[in-house]
Amino acid sequence: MLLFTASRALRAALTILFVMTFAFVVLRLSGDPALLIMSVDAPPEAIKAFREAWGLERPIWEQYLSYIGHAFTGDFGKSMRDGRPAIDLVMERVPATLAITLPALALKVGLGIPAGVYAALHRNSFADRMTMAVSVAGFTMPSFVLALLLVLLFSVNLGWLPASGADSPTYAILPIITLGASGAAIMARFTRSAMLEVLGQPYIRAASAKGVEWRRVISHHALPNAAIPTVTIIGFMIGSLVAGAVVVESVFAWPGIGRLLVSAVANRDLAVVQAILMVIATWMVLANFTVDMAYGWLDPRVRGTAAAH
Amino acid sequence: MAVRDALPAPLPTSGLSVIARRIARLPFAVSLATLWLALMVVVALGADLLLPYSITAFDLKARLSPPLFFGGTFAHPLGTDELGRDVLSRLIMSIRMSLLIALFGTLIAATLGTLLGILAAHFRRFVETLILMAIDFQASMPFMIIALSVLAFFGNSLPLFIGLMGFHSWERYARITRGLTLAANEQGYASAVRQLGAGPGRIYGRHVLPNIASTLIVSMTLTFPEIILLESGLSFLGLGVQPPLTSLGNMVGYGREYITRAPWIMLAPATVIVLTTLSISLLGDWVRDKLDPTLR
Amino acid sequence: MSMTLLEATGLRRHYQVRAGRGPFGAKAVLRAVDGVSLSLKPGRTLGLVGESGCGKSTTGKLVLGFIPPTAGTVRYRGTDMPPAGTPAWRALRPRMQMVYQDPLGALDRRLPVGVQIMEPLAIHGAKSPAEQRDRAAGVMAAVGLQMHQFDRYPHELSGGQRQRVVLARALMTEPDLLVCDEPISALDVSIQAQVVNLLLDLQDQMGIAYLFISHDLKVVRQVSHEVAVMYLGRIVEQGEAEDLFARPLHPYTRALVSAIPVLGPRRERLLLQGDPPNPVDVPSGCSFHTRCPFATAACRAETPALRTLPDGRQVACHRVEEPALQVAA
Amino acid sequence: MTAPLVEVTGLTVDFERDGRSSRAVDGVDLAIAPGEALGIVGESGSGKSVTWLAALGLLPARARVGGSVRIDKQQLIGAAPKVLEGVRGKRIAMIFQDPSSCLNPVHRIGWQLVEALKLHRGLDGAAAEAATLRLLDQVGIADARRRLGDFPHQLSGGLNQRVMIAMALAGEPDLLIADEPTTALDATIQAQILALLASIRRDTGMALVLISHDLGVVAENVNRVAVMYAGRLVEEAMGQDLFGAARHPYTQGLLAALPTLTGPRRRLAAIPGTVPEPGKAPPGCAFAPRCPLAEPRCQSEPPPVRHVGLMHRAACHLQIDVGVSAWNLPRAAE
Repeated sequence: MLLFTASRALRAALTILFVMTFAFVVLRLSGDPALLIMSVDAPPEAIKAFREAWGLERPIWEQYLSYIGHAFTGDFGKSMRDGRPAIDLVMERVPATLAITLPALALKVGLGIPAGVYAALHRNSFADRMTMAVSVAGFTMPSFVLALLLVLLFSVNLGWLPASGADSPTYAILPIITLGASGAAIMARFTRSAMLEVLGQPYIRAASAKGVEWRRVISHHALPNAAIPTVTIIGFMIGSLVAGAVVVESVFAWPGIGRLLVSAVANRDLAVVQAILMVIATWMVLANFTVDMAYGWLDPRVRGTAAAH
Repeated sequence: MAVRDALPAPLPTSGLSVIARRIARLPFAVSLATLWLALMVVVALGADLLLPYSITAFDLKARLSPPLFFGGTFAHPLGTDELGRDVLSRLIMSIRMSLLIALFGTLIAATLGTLLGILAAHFRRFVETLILMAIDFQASMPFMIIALSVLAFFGNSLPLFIGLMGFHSWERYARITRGLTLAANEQGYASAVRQLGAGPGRIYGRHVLPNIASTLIVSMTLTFPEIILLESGLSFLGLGVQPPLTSLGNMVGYGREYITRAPWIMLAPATVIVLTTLSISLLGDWVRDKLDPTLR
Repeated sequence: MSMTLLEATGLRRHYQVRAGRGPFGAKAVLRAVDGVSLSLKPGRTLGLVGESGCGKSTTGKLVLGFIPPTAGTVRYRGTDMPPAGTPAWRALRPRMQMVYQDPLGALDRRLPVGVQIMEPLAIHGAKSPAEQRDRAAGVMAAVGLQMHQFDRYPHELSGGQRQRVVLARALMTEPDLLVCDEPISALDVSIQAQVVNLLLDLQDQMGIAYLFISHDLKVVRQVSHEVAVMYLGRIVEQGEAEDLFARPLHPYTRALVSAIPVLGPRRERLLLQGDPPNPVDVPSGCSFHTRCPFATAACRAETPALRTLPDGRQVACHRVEEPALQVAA
Repeated sequence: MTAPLVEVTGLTVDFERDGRSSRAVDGVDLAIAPGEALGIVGESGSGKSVTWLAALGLLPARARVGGSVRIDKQQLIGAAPKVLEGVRGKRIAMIFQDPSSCLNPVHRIGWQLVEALKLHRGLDGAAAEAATLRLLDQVGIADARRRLGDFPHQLSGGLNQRVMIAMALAGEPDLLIADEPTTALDATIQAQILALLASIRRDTGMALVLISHDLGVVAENVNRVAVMYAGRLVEEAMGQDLFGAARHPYTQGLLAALPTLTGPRRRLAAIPGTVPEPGKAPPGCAFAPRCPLAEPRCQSEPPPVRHVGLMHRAACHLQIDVGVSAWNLPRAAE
């Protein structure tokens, strides 16, 4: 178990290093970082100072090491818009993003898993077909379209909920529903197929043959096995919470990381983009790490015990 | 030694009757999806012929005119926008643009991924480790974020944007191709042909690729709508296709400003996006069921 | 003619495996094949039997030069086997072919079987398409396929017919050697005899040598001139087929033979305890000592070599000549 | 013959797919006496496993089952789930071909055994653990206490099959159905498992149905043998009668096609043709297309099951005499 944990932790660290290297390489490929980050009309002495600070005159591998060093201390430079450290700008947006993505995650899991399990157990029934139809619709509907339809219905026509901003908790309702609905659809579809796969396994029939009643076969034999692949998709959803919020935050003018990223990309505020990239990568890696741990807990086969052949 | 085998009845040879029977057996939803996609392809191919107006032609007298049946006229069946540009014309050009990007994106992803997958399976060892690491990296970061950072660093241009879309989900093809090729190399038909003395060209070109093609095509029915969604999402945010060019996401993003006064500007392209991705998904699911009966 | 067709000497094939998972897992060596020597004369059949994981299939692939040996040599008609994939290796393929356990897997399901039967000639490009087709027709008749099956796809044929297709493909270049890896295990009982008879007929007509790999002792006895028994990567006993099964000497062979259920009167059974050891962790000394009812301290310490007894039988057992062992049998 | 423990009459199973149905089991009659060992022999698609899955209601919903299966007057076909759950494991236990995939991969061996004990004997806690250890001991698993904490993937196929057998014994069933219990195992392990089954039967007096494609396995382990082909019972007799004096051309063909381990080698008599696909059996005798003696009526009329000797039944239009093989007659020479 210790080895398993250690190997996963190493993999997590490697991924983060990979992302940093990605950012480094892409930045170098795209031109003079000083000019890109400082913007062309920055005063020459500021550019010179920047070059010295980042060691742009030094050999490339030294630059790389220094870049990694800076990145580890959270120093990605200053935002070119208001001159504040990029990482601060990003961190202060985190709570807002979590405020909509965490409830949305609860919605995805709380709605998607029961729907998927129910559909699998009542395969080819009306309820199953409806669940799958809704799930296909949820999968193929882009979030901005869903968001705008919700705005059209609840804000423009009915006037029940505010369309954009973040002045009170009611502003969070539409973003949460938008994020949760499509995720729940994917979750339901995935859970259903995981469950169907498990129900076709020989050990399910063997459990029935043993005399275990059907409800218990489902709860004690099928569900624990179906949970294993389902955890992967939950982990991926946790990991991509921020990514999923990019569009939705923009539609609803919600002041989270996603909206910050969009404006940073539009303005080519590279320091902020890099900081966000690292924050998201770290988050993603932590999520994957947690999933791997959950996997080890749920599935004895990956625990890495020396197996008899 | 005489072997008396029960001979199965010969299959009907008339291609036309086979096709006719296949169509008759299509589920209703799949037929509708096929019709819609056919329409989209016709629109994309014949956009120049179908276009009623230039997409930049202003008709300032008819600004924000509603669609037909909602008080509009035949002059602008889907209404006009704030500047009096014909929504139908813009929609036709957007369909062409979005389908074009999705098509090239899918082809790039499939080609790149398949090639890398075969390389990994053929050379094993170092090459394989490297490709697997790249697959892991790609799969561990949401592509939306990768795409946004690349756009931030490099700025935007249409060829770059299409190339970027091609990087979406290449790892899916690499993974599938590597897995299937390895299986075929381990104990399957590819190993048998290799034992006959065939070189790599024959093994991969004549045997492996035709065998995995159906799986790859099914994967393309997943990638295609995903790229449409990704492209339209980025364009919606103003980070994808740039004016004066227009795409479906672009139109929705623009129409969003007029959601209270002229919702049709946004609803027309939104409907096209949803119907198209839905149709491809339905068709893809159906094809997958047909190709692999064990999935049912 | 007693010239040796195929001679393998001291073949070893080791794999690096991880005992644990992840990059920190301890490395271990899996000895799939660990010092196998065998030789085969033209037109003869050597049967290779053993339980799963004993290395018999790996031996088959080594003999064909399909995978490189960790140590040891394979000589075909007196010359060394070239490395797999090289032009010299490919040029040798028409001489030696393989028949697989799963004929459906060994055939390309997207090509008509006729095209696949002709493929060896297409690869080694000697004949015109018309000549290829003529040759295919001849070979198909020889294996009991009819010409109307030429344009069929593998999935349209039955298991037995598919195995005939695989055989036909292998015979196109008139090879001297066929390695048959469990060729009938996947077939229904009533079909197995068809294929066994066909293999015997083909050998009579064409003088092909077979390396016949199977876990089914009865079938191996039926087709083989000589039989080698493998356990954990080594040959533990080898001898003339009928004699070996009538009078097995090595304790493992005796247990294996006695474990086979037969229709006739029940025989005394030598029941082994436990499972075969993990090939990653082969016991010291005689690798069979952990399950051998006759093992002594010497067996645990020293690996017995494969010795030839006066009657020609080869056995790798320290105690095989002791009267005590004979009595216990 | 004593009153049967289990009686199967006119059992039929049809699988529906895409609106078409194909018959997998076609009117099987069988009876098993208490404590008896019955072997069922057949090739793939003969319906030998489906028969017993149908009896216990373990087939998927798209299977339609007809006829009757009774255990001590209790009808199982169409019975309520509660009734079936009371029979499964308690009266009739079943073990399968691939033991490693029949044990739940996420639960420990001990947990799975305790589940069965709790279900059938109401045992809990320390009593359950003690009973578990006894069961593992009974099936010859050394070091039982340590094995309780193992997961199925940590055990070999042979050990897993022993665990499956222990689990089947938890309910002290009257009948154990062993569906190809050793097919996935090596020869020496197969011998161990078969010896174990024999000793358990000696100790408990439990009846056994041994399903196998291997005539040798069946010959050595049961009293009575039934041969199935394409969903129908073609011959049934005491072991020595069946292997010594088979009366159905199919059984005779199977025996003649089998190589031996002793005696002189002879050319095998091969049955021509192939096994019909499920649902594609011909209207008459399913074996007619491959039978050397087939007559016109064999192609059109299904043969009745007739008594041809003491406790010996065969389904053949031609009443072949004792000692005559369909495969040695001049007509069979091709």
